[in-house]
Amino acid sequence: MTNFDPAFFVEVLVGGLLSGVMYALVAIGFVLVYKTSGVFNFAQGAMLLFAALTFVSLVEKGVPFALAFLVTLAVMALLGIAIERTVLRPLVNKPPITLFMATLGLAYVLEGSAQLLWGTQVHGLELGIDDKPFIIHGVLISSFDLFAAAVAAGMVALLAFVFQRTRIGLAFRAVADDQFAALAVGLRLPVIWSAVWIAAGFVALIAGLLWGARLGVQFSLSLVVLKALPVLVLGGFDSIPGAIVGGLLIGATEKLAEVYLGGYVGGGIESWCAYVFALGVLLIRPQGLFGQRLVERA
Amino acid sequence: MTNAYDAQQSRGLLPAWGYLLGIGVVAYGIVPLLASDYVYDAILAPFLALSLAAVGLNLLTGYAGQVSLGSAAFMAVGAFAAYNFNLRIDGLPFILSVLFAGLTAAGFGVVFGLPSLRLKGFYLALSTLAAQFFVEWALTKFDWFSNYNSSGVIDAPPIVIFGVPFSGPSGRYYFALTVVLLLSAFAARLVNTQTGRNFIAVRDNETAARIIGVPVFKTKLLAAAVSSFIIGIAGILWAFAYLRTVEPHGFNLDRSFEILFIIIIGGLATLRGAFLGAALIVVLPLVLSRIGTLLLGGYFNSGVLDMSQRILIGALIIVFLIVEPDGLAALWIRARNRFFGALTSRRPAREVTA
Amino acid sequence: MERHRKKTSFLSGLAASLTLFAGALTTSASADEQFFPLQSYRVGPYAAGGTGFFGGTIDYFNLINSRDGGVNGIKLTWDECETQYEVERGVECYERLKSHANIAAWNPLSVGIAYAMIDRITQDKVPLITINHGRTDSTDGRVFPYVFPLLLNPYSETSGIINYIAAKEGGEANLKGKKIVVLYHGSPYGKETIPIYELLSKKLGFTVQQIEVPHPGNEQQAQWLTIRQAKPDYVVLRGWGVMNPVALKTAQKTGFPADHIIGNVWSNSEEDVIPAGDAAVGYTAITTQASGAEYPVLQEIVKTLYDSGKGNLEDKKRIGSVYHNLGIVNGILNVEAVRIAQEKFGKRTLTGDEVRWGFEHLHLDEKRVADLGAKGLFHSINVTWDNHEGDGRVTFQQWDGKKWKVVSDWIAPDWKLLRPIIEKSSEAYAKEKGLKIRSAGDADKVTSIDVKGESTKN
Amino acid sequence: MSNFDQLLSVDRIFAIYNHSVAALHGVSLSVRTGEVRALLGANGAGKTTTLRAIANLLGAQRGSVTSGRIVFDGLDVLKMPPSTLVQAGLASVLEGRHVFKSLNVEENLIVGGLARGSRRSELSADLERIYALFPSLLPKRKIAAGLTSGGEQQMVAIGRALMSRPRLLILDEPSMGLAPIVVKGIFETLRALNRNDGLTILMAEQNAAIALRYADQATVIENGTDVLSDTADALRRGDYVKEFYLGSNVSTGIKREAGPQQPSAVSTSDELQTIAAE
Repeated sequence: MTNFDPAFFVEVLVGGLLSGVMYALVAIGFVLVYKTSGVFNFAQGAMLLFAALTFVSLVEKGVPFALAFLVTLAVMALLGIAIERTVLRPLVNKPPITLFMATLGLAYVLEGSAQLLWGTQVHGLELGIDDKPFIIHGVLISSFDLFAAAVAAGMVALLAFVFQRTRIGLAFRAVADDQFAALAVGLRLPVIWSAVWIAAGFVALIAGLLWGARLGVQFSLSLVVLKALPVLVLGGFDSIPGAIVGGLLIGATEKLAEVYLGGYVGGGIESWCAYVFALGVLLIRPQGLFGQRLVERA
Repeated sequence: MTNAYDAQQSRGLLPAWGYLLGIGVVAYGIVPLLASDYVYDAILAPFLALSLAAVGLNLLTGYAGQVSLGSAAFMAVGAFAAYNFNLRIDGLPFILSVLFAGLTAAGFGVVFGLPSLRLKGFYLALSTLAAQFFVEWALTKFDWFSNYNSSGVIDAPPIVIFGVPFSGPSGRYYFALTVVLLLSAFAARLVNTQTGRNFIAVRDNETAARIIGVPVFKTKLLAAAVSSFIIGIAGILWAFAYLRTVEPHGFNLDRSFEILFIIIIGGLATLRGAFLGAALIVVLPLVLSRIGTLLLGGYFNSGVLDMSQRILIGALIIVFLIVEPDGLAALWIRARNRFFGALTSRRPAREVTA
Repeated sequence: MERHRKKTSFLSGLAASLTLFAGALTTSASADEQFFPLQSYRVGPYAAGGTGFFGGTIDYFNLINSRDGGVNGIKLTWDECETQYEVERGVECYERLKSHANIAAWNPLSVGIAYAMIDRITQDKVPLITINHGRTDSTDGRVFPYVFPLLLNPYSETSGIINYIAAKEGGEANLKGKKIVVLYHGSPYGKETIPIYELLSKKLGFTVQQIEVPHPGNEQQAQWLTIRQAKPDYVVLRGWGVMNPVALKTAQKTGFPADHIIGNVWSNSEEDVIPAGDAAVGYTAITTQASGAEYPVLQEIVKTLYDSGKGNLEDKKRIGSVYHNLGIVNGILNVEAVRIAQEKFGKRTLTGDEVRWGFEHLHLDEKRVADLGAKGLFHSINVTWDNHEGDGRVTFQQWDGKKWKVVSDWIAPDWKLLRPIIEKSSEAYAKEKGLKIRSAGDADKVTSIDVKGESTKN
Repeated sequence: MSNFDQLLSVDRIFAIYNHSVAALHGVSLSVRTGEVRALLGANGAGKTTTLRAIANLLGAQRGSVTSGRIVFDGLDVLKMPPSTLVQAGLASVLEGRHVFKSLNVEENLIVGGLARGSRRSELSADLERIYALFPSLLPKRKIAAGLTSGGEQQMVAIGRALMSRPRLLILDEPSMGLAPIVVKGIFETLRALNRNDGLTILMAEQNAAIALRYADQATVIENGTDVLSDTADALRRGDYVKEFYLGSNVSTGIKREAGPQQPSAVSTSDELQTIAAE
C-alpha cells in the first residue's frame, strides 16, 4: 500500500458499515428464532431464497409489486405456521443440536421446493432504487446501501415496537427469557413459536429482497447466511442490538482488513477474518457484546 | 445426550471379538466376492472415508461434547499434508506420510480447539467455521500446497505399503478398510479407557468433572487432537482412495455438515452409529436417485427428480430426528434386542444403566 | 389377519422395488448406437448454466437423430445423471454410467468433476471433453491423451482478452503504461491465469493488479473500493456464478464504467448480467460462440424440436442464449468427432478410444462449419494429437440490456507464446505421475474393439 | 366429605424421565376446595415431579406420566396443555421461582395475566391487587426482576401466578433459600389469600415445620410413593415427623433399602430435572 489517504479510509469504513447493515439484516432473523425457541435456524438462508424467489416470480408473472409483497408475506406466514406444526412441535425439548440438524433438513426442503415451484432460472430484481453513487467531501457513498440501511432501521424500529409495546412482544420476551416459566404461567408456546417464525419469515422477505437486488435472485442467495454467522458469534445469538452492532463491526473490520491487510497475504481474507475477529473478541468477552448473561446470572 | 446404549454395545449375544471377527470376515472375505468396480469406487470408498471421519467427529462431539462444523477442514489438512510429505521427503514410506499427515491434522485440531477452553455450545460450533474457511483459503492461496499446480489440485500418489501396492478399486478398498478398522478399533478402545471416561465427564458436566479431578483443558485439547488425527486420515482416504484428485474446495462446508449429519443420524456417542449413518447418507441418495430415474425418468427431467429428492431427503432427516432422536444405533439395538429377546426370552430386553 | 395382509403387501412391495433396483443397476445396449453419459446439473447454485448447456447438447443430439436418423445411421443415446455440480456426485455418476456399452465421450462441464475423472477415463480409454474450461496443460495431448479442453483453454482466453483490449486501444504498442485489474474468483479456477497476466504485462508493458474475491463472491465492496483507488483502465472479470452480477452491481455503486469491464468465458452468459440489471449495460465479455438464434442450425432445432414440443429447454426464451449455444457447439463437436472417427473405422458403433482418435482429427474449417449450419456461431477448430484445444478463436460481445451484441472480429490468441508454458506444466505433471510422454505414433494406436471384449490394436 | 368439593385428585400416577428413569411409583393425593395442603418429603422424594405432573409440565422436562389419572375440577389434566389448565384456574409457582429475569417486575406480572387474555382494565385492577398484597414490589416495578432480592423474586413469582386469577395455587418450595423472616411474610400472605379469597393451595415443602404450621392437611411422599396423609395437626404430633426432624431416618432408610425400585434412579431423576430446570 502506498501513502495513507484519509478520505479513502473513511470511504472503506463507510462502505464496510453499510455492508454490515446487510449482514445484520440476516442475523436478526437468526436472533428472533434463537431467542424465543432456542433453535439455531440454519434454514434462514433457505427462507430468504424462498421468499425472494416467490416474490420475484410473482412480479414476473405480472402481479403488482405491493400485491406480490403481500402475497409473499402471506406465504411466509403459512410457512412459519407449517414449520412450527411439523418440525418444531414434535421436536420440543430435544437437544439444541438435534433442532439445528432439523433446520438443516428444513433448508433442503425449502431450497428444493422453491426451485421446484419457481424453477432454477436466475432473476434480476429491481427495487426502483437508482444506484448511482454520490460523493460527500470526496467520500463515495452508495445510494442503494443507504436505502438498505434505512429499510433495516425501519424494520428494527418496527420489531422494537412490537417487542416493547405489544402483548405478543411481551410474550416473546417472556418465552425468550425462561421457556419453562412461560409454559407454567400459561403462555401458549406453539402460538408464540408460530408467531416468531412468521416474524422470521418477514425478516427473511425483507432481507431477501434487499440481497436479491444486490445479487440477483438465485440459489446463491441462501449462502448469505455465512455472512451472518460471524455477526452472531460477535453480537450474541440472543440480542438484536448485538446483531446490529455486531454487523456493523464485522462489516467495517472485514473491509478494512481486506483493503489494508489483505495485500500482505495476497487478499481474499474476508472469508475467514471476520470469524477470527469475532473469536478474538469472544475470547476476551465470552458472553459476546450483548449477550444477556449479566442479568441472567445476577 | 447421555446414552445408555454405548454401555451395552458389547453386551449382545456375542462377545466383542466375535463381532470383530464377523465384520472382518464379511469385509475382507465376502464383500469382495459380491462387489463390482461400481460398488468399490462409488459406494464403498466414500462410505469408508466418511465413516472414519464420522468416527473422528463422534469422539469430539458425541463423547467430548464439542460440536464442530470444521471437519472438512481437517480432512483437507490431512489430504494435503500427506500429499506434501509424500512428495517432498524422498524415500519416505507412504505409511509414514499418512501418519505424519494425521499428526499435522491433530496439531491443527489443537490450535483450533483452543477456543473450546472458553466457548461453549453454538459459539464454539461457529468458531470452528474459522478453521473451515481459513484452511480452504490457505490451501487455495498458497500454491506450494498443491506443488504449484496451476489448477490447484493434487493427485493421489500410488498407495504402496511395505512394498505391497494397493491399486485398482479392490486394492484401494482393502487399504481404506484396513485403515478404518484399525482406527475404529483404536477409538473403541480409547472410549473405554480413563481418557474416554474423562471425555464423557467433561461433556456431561464440566464443573463436576473438574471437581472430581479431570484435567478439563487437557482433556478438551486431547479430544480435539485425537479427533482431528482421525478426521485427517479420513481426508487422506477421501482424497487418495476415493476421488484420487481433489481441490481445496472439495472440502467445503457442505462436507462438514454431511459428517455432522452422519453422527446425528447414526447416533451420538456410539461408534457403530458413525458407520450406520455414513451408510445411510451415502446410499440413500443413490437409491432414491436410481429409483426416481427408473420409475419417473420418462416423465420428468433429472432436475425435477433431483429437487424432489432433495425435498425428500430433507423431510426424511426431520422425520428421523423426530422418530428416533438417538439415531440409527439406538434403532439397531432396539431391533437386535427385540430379535434376541424373542430368541432368549429370559434375557431382559433392556437394562437401565443410568 | 389385517396385520398379516399388510406384511405380505409390504414384502411384495419390497420385492418389487428390489427387482426394480436390480433392473436399474443393469444396463442394456443395442449394437447400433453411440452413448453419451451426461453428468448434468439442473439443481443447485449453477443450475442455470447446467440447464442451458446440457439442454443445448441434447437438442443437437435430438436434431441429429430426428433429422438424419443418427450419425450415418448410428443413433445417439444418452442418460442424464444429476451432479448438482458436486464432485463426488459426478464421480458416482461416472462409476454408475461407465459400464454402459458404446460410450463415446464424457462432457461434465465442471472443472472439479473433470479433474476427478482424468485418471479414470485415461484408464478406461474414453475421451473427456472440457469445452472452454479444465486444466490448461491438458491441451498437451502428449501427456493427456484423453482430455480435450476444446476451443479455448484458460491461457488462450487470457491472451484473447489482452489482444482485444490492445485492439480497442489501437494496437499492442498502446498498451504500454495502461493499467489493468484482474478480479478473480478465489478458487483454483480463478487463480489459474495469474502467471499469464503477469507474463503478458511484462511482455507488453502494461501494469496488472490481480485482486481476489473470496468464494462465493456475494460481497465485493472492499475489492471495488480498491479498484476505485487504483483507477485502472480496464477491469477483467474472471468470475463464476453469483460473483459476476455482484461485481457489475458493485462497479456501478463505486462508479466504475461497465464498458471498461471485460468478462472472461465463465462471466459471459445472460445469467451473469440479467441479475445486475442496468448495471450490466455496456459490459463486454469474451466468447467462443455467438449468441442468438438466427443461425441455421438453431433454426432447424426450433423447427424440428421446439415447434413440436420436443425441445429440452423449458423456457423458450433461452433458445440461443450463451449457455444453450455453447451446448449446441459442444454437441456439434462431439457428433463431428464421431463422424470423423467413423470415416476411419467404419460406420458402426465406435469404442471410446476410436472416438478419441476422432477428436484428435477434429478439423472443422470455416466451410465445414458453414455446412453444419453454424456459420458465425463459432469460427473453426483444428484439434490434433498433441493440441487438444484446437486453436479456437474468440469474439467479444457486449450486453445492451436485452441481449448480447458481437462487437469484435474473431480474434486469435497468441498460441505460440503459450505453448511452451503449457508444455512445461504438463511435463511436470507427467514427471510427478510417472507418465510416459506420447508420440504421434502412440496416438495412432487405437483400441478398436470394446474394452470388455478382446482388445486388438491396429 | 362429598365428592364435588374435591378440587384436585391425583390417582396412582407413575412418572418417568427420559423414557427410562423412574421418578414416581403410584402417588395419590387429593385437594379439597378451600384447603391448604402441604406435600412433604425428603429431597428427591418426588414432590416436584408430582407438582409438575399436576400442572402437566412434565413433558417440558422430558418426563411423562406413564399411568394414573389426574383430575382438576372435572378436567383430565394429562390431556390438557398447561395453558388450558391455567385458564381453568390452576396456577403454578415453580421451584426456584423462575421469574423472567430480563423483564421488569411489572412486565412479569402482566405476563401472568396474558394467559387468561385479561383486558386492559382487568390487568390494571389485578396489578393493584398484587401490589396491595406485596407492597415492597411497588417501588421496584420498573426494575428487572433478575436484579431484585430472592424474597422479592418469590413475591413476583406468586404475584405472577395470581394474575391468572387461579382457584388452585401450586407452590414448589416457596421457602427455599429465603431468610426466615421473609418466609414468614410470604406464608402469612398465602394464609390471607386462603382465608379471605378462598384460594385453594397445594405446596411442596422440605421445611416441614413451617409447612405444617400453615397447612390444613399434609401428604408425605417417599421414594416416589405417598406414604402418609393426615391433618397437619395430627402429623405435627405424630411420630413420623419427629423422626423426620431428628434426622433418624430409620424407617425411611429401611424402606429405601428394601424398596422394590432402584433408589439411585429416583434421586438421579430429581437431580436431572434440577439441572434441566436451570
